[in-house]
Amino acid sequence: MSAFEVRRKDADTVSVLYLKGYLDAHTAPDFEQALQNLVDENRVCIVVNMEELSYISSAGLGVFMGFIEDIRTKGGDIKLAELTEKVYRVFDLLGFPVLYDIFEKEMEAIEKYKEG
Amino acid sequence: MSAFEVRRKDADTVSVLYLKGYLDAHTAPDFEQALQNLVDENRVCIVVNMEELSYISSAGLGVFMGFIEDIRTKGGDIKLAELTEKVYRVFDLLGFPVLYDIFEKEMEAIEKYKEG
Amino acid sequence: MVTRNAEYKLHIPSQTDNLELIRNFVSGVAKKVGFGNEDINKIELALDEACTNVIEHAYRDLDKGDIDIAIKVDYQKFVILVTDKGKSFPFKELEIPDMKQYLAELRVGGLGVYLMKSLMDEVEYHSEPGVKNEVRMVKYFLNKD
Amino acid sequence: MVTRNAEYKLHIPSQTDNLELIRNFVSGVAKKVGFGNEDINKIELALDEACTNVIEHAYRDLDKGDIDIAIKVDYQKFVILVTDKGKSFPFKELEIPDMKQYLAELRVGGLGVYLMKSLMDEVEYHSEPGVKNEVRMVKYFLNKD
Ligand SMILES: Nc1ncnc2c1ncn2[C@@H]1O[C@H](COP(=O)(O)OP(=O)(O)O)[C@@H](O)[C@H]1O
Ligand SMILES: Nc1ncnc2c1ncn2[C@@H]1O[C@H](COP(=O)(O)OP(=O)(O)O)[C@@H](O)[C@H]1O
Repeated sequence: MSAFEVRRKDADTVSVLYLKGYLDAHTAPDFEQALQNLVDENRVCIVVNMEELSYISSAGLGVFMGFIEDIRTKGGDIKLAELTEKVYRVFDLLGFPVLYDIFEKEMEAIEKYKEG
Repeated sequence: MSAFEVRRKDADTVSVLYLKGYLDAHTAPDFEQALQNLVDENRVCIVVNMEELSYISSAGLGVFMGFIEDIRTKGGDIKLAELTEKVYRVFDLLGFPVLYDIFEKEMEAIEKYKEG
Repeated sequence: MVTRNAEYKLHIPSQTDNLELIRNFVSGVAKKVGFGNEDINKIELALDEACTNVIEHAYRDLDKGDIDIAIKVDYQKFVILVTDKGKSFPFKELEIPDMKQYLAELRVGGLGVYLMKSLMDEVEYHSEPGVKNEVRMVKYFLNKD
Repeated sequence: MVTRNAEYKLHIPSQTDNLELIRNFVSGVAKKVGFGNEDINKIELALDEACTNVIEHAYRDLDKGDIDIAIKVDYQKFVILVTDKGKSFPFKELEIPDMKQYLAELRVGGLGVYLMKSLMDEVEYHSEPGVKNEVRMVKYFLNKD
């Protein structure tokens, strides 16, 4: 079954995670593992590309909240890019745009890291 | 709701019906109506293009059977084109290829009318 | 990992515009328990035919009715029970068409039960007249996992 | 034509890998009764959250359990009842997070009930301890049809 997939692309110091499908309580552990791997490798400048993510529940949002403090302490960040309107609405409903940088294009998020 | 759609294109003496979506007991009356309209206009050289038909049940097959005799008596035919594998399997299971000309391409079905 | 040994049930009004929901339900469960696409399509069509018959025949003269669909999965098989509280019919006396003759005579209708029997490994009908009627269809897991 | 005044029920094992089936069920019914995409998405997410809580909290210490979902539709409203036979909890005492503070403190978890309340018009919880627990969520039809 492939209700959810995470792919990863490392570009210089930035790592991009591509989420695809449904991010719910069943699939959140896969996303968690992908973030944990990045942290373990000390790759903490992270962009999460959600262009192909069709659904997110609080279990998925919880993964972001579970890592953000540790990653920022380590000098990194989780930036979000290419959210569909449906997924953005969930982030927005909870006020997440206050806490996370959200970009229309993946490239913009990557550039942001390069700027400093 | 648009679980099923029939579009029609008249090309010379041949009429093509494009079926899209799910053809079941709920939507079969729409297909029936489209065929009835053609018969009423005496346009009996018919090609049914099923490229975008994702599902057919016996209610849909029944529509073909309900018109074929009348249409052939009137000198016309119902030819089938561009079936997906899934839909073809249902026609095949019931032996329909014995009774109906089935073509890979719509163009081939149209040509067949021109030849004969 | 595929989870078997479970029961899924759907209770739904007897209307043709619910057939899509019914198909989505059964194909979702069939996918989850590990059937491939070809089997999923067969199961989906067989259940559509069984429910269409309930809607069009068992509840024909009634304004309203409900269909109960139960899927029972164990390690060997996928069992679907379709229950209605409408009119019963003599399933065993039903004449199953010979398709060659059927097509030669340009007959119409009467393919539903034939399809169900072609698509599934077992199809049975039980009726307690005035109480409930039940279609039972089985698909075995073969060479799977 | 939109049909209202009907009941749809789904009975399903309490497992996170059934959430997709649950979402497909409710969004199919919500679409059928005429909700627009935005409302369909809200209803789908609210039910996912309610069921996730049943799976992760009510049945936490149990090997197995079932979830019963009933959708009752009338001309005014769309009511979802989620019933479990697991552990109950003091819903009324639940502290609903202030999101500003929540985000400032980088808290984790505890957003499910908040979401349910934000997405639906009414959310209630009733428990008969040892018998069953029930979450009741309502969405009204407004300016529709
Ligand atoms: N569930 C049912 N309840 C009552 N009668 C049924 C049922 N299923 C089938 N029948 C009867 O058996 C006949 C054959 O059914 P079927 O093979 O499905 O073809 P069709 O529905 O197209 O007539 C029907 O015409 C109907 O008289
Ligand atoms: N259906 C339920 N059964 C038992 N306990 C529940 C249920 N729903 C919620 N809870 C309790 O309420 C708390 C808050 O739930 P919620 O807001 O959904 O956040 P989360 O599930 O992420 O903790 C849960 O941690 C749990 O203790």
